[in-house]
Amino acid sequence: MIALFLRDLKLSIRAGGGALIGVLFFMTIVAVIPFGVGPDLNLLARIGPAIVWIGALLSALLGLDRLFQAEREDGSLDLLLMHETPLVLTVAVKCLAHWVGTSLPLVIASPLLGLFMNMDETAIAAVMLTLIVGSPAITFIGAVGAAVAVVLPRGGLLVSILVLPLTVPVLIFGVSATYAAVQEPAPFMPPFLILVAITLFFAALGPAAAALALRNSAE
Amino acid sequence: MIALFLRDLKLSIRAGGGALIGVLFFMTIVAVIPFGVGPDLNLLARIGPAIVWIGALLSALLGLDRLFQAEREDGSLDLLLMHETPLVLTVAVKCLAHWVGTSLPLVIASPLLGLFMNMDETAIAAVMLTLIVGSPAITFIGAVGAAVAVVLPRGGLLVSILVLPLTVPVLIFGVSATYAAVQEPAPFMPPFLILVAITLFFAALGPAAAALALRNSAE
Amino acid sequence: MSENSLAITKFSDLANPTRFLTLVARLLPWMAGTTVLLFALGLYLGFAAEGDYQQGETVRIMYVHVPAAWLSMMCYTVMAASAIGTLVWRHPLADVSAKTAAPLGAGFTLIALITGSLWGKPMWGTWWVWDARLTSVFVLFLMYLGLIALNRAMDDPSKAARVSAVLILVGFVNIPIIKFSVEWWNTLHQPASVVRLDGPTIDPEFLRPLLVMAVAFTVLFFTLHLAAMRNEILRRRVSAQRRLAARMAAREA
Amino acid sequence: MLLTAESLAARRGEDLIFVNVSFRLGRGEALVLTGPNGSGKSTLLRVIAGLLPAETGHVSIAGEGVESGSRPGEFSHYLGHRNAMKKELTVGENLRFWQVFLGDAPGGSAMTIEDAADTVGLGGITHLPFGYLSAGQQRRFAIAKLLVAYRPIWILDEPTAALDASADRMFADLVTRHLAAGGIALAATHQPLGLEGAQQLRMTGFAGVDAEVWA
Amino acid sequence: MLLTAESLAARRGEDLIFVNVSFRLGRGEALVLTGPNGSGKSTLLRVIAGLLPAETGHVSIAGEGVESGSRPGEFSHYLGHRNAMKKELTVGENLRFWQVFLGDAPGGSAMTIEDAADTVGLGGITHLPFGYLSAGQQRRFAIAKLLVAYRPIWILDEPTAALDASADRMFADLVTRHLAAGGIALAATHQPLGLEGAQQLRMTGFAGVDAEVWA
Amino acid sequence: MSHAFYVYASYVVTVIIIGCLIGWTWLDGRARQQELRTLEASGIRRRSAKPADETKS
Ligand code: HEM
Ligand SMILES: Nc1ncnc2c1ncn2[C@@H]1O[C@H](COP(=O)(O)OP(=O)(O)OP(=O)(O)O)[C@@H](O)[C@H]1O
Ligand SMILES: Nc1ncnc2c1ncn2[C@@H]1O[C@H](COP(=O)(O)OP(=O)(O)OP(=O)(O)O)[C@@H](O)[C@H]1O
Ligand SMILES: [Mg+2]
Ligand SMILES: [Mg+2]
Repeated sequence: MIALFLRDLKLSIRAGGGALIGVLFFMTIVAVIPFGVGPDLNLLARIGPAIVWIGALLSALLGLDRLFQAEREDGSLDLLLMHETPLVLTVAVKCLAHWVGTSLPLVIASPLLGLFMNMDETAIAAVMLTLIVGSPAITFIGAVGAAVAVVLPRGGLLVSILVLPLTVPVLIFGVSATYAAVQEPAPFMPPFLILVAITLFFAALGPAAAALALRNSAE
Repeated sequence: MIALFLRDLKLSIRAGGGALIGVLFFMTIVAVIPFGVGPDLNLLARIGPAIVWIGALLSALLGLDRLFQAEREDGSLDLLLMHETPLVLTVAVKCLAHWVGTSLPLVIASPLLGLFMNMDETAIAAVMLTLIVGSPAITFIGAVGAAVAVVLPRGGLLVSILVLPLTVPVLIFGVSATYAAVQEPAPFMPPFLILVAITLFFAALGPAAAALALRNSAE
Repeated sequence: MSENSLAITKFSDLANPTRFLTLVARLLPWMAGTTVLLFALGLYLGFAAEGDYQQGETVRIMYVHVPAAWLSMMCYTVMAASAIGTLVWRHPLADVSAKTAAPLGAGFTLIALITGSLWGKPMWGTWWVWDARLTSVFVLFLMYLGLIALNRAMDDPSKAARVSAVLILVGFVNIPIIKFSVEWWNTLHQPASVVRLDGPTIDPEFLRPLLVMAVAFTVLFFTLHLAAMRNEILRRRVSAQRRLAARMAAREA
Repeated sequence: MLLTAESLAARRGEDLIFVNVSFRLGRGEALVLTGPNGSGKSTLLRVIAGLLPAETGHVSIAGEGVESGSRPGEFSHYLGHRNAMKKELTVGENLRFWQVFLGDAPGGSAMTIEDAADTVGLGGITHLPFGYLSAGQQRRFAIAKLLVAYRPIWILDEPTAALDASADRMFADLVTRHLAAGGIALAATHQPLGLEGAQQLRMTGFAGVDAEVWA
Repeated sequence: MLLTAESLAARRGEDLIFVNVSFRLGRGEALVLTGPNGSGKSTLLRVIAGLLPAETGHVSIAGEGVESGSRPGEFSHYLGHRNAMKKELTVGENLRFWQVFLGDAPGGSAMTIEDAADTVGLGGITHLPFGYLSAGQQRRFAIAKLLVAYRPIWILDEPTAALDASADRMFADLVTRHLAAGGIALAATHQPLGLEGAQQLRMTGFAGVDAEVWA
Repeated sequence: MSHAFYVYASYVVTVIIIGCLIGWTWLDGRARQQELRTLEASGIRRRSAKPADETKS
């Protein structure tokens, strides 16, 4: 399993450039939004957490749809399916490697973007914390889409469409926990705990559903 | 050439379901945003153009990197390279097909999204106009990256570094032309003309550079 | 040879579309009749009743809006149940049921969305707000369309059914979000007043036509669903026979 | 070790590709599948590997070290049309990954990566990226993959495609040694593999349209 | 039609794979490349097709209807290890695309798609998606691609991989007919193709490190 | 605009959408039955009505 993790990580660093694409895309988004909002720094600070979260969500989508498709094209998927470790575990490990390869860099880059967006320290810390807790959920949900994409000749957009609606709860609670940390009356813990719960829920459901889809995609 | 155009179009439609998919994808992104930034209609109207442009960028990026790689993997690229039509033309046609298959539906759907984002008529018209003029530039830039990706078996990093920064000007002038159309003092024409110039520039440079990269990708 | 037909006989005992078709042929006219009667009754009750003092005439939108909204969720539930049938029992009729419910669900969701907007304009002063209930219904609509697109993108029907079943089940998380969004978030939208634990809080004058319309919509849904399932079965039968014919021709040649 | 298939049938799309295929393979026995293109050789191998569901019938495995009810796939190597190696990684990285990931099945032990590369006749080039090799060299390393993790059952789909004559002999040797050590091999092929005493199964293809459900 | 190669050399990475390869092929002549895995057969074919730059030497083509200075690639079909067909499209769509895109070279005319499919023995299944075919069926349709657009030169890299015995014969027939009609064929192969009177070229591989520049 | 407008608009929309659903289902059903009839007329019969041997190679 560790071997699989390391291989996937190596591949994403060497070939896909997952990390850098994500961060650059993220930066592009953050660079463009101020044009819409105008030079109003306060407003920027206010929508900052939301923008960072949305950016993280969208850039996680970029390489996710080929998580299993690349494996199928070179025949590796067959061997992964035949192996005795439960498929759920294999999928979970692949998700983890993908997360480390693409989402973690985003989390690490987020303080920088927070600065760009004129957010204060609490907000930055809160965004980082919620991202680190919430972004795995996005990967796990995306894995289901990626598994479905294996049967589709070309995944791409269709997968994103199927996946995005499911990520809405993650986004809602991630953003609202961040705002709760900044704005006084609202308590931080309830939405944050819900976020944790969502991540745990999808950590269980996502790989299981993806494994189910992969098993049924036999051809 | 028309055959190539039709084939590529058919492929992009067959795989995901076609124009509908682009629209759906876009709607999904737009539907996700309010969950992040909150239901403030004024704010939405203000960031609307930026969001629509980012959506266009994202959808162009999803799938563009495999423009030539898919051709190489099944061996079609060899035959395209051997054919007597100038390679630049072949590349341009493939770009066009990609644009028609993925970006055009977005352009067509953008008024609908403008309505969702509570934008007014001028803004909607301006977004549509800038998108139709500017989005081909993204495709052409992406084509260079896609061609480079074919050359380097492990060249993903380079592609992202190359492509995303180049798209930033397109995005910035596209968005600022839209805002100029809405907000009174700023004139619409200057940024719009720059956008046109950028697109023309990349329409010439992109296919040529991509063809050059492909010729040197021989292996 | 005999093993072949033996195996298949066992299979067809499990799921017998032929028997299903006869059943549908018997049921459909009755259900269609019931639908028409219920709609007549519901519309009569609805338009005979007084207008709401607060909402004025527009309360009549409720008689289509609320049943359609309920059905949009119920249809998804039907699909989720069929998805379980597909994955657990590999029942071919479950495949057909899930596939044919999606367009119907999309239709009812669209009705809920449009009538909701039409109600929102006079009541809230805007066609659309991005509050939790409205957006989650919109997301439901997108999911229906996505599932339809997914089904169209694959041409092996049984594989398509199994894969979309997985997605249907995962997407089921959206249903509780729609149902409870008004309670979890402060929204413009009305909280539940009919389907709630402590009994309906709505005026019986409005409740009666509403319930009749709800039943009418439900029967309409099942009528359409059965008919669509029949069509899908026929479609598959046609394609199976075409294939067989093509193979036979190839064999003789 | 005993691999048993009982009245297997499999479907591709709506067509039944074969019905009522049964066989038993014990230690040291091999089964060679032949038949024209599209007759269902690959399909049968994938059903045995557990990669395609059987329409009817089932495959089972028994022997020491095998819990009853195990999937045969867990004790098998599958060498398909595609090589299951990543172009971006070097040959060494690819082989090492599969060695660690697959691990040895009980009852045998595997070669080191260098030995396996030597065995397939390509000793010194494990440092090259897999994508830089010729078709035959790639296939040879895919065969080396069979050697770096022990599996009693080898499921081989046109293993000698793209191999030259000397590699063909090398491969026949490998399979013979695997059988002599008590292994089992199943191979689909269009060229004689040079295995003596192997059972033969000739596939014919298309056993009927599975239309009964809808008819 | 005359295809001439003069003292070709080609490089892969830093290695010179072959040096000083020359040949002339006129109407109706064929060249068969043999040699062990990795000896440079595919490399030579790709150089001739113009897909790899030659290190030294060059390939030229002459004949009626050929402007001087034309690239030989424009008058050639190249059948590589990969089939150049899209899995997502049906066989018919794939073939039609190549037929229209490639067009006929001057001096010959091609078959219709149905005829080509019949010729490779798979008449009735052009409506299936290419990805649904077995390995050999896919290869057969890749061969049918050679028939739907006329090209005087055929460059074939292990054309009979995955083909069954009857398809092998069918293919040998096709090439013979192509040669009889004045075509030229170059093929790299590990199995005898059954072409009579073809020139043979045995590749040996690795002709030295191309260190000249740095030495 | 009068409230009646919104009420009637929503009923009209509902009728249109439901009409489309019903119409599509009905037309689809007729087309399928037609297809089946042509198939049967052209001599292709249900497999269950056939001696099973014919389908085996
Ligand atoms: C596009 C906009 C709208 C959408 C998507 C929408 C959606 C829904 C949904 C999904 C339900 C079912 C809720 C449940 O069973 O708990 C519902 C019920 C209801 N809606 Fe809407 N709605 C919209 C606009 C409106 C407007 C503008 C009004 C009136 C001011 C309204 C009034 C109601 C009422 C009274 C109910 C019944 C609640 C109950 O008794 O349970 N809706 N709507
Ligand atoms: N893309 C590549 N990049 C670098 N080196 C390569 C590449 N492809 C092949 N080579 C090397 O070039 C040499 C010749 O390869 P080539 O593919 O021409 O051999 P071949 O004779 O076709 O062998 P086979 O019979 O296995 O197909 C091999 O040693 C191989 O390692
Ligand atoms: N993915 C698929 N989806 C649908 N049908 C398929 C698929 N793969 C193969 N088939 C069909 O199943 C049949 C058997 O294919 P299979 O690959 O088992 O043949 P094979 O004996 O291995 O042939 P070959 O010698 O060409 O490799 C063929 O008729 C083919 O059209
Ligand atoms: Mg095969
Ligand atoms: Mg070769």
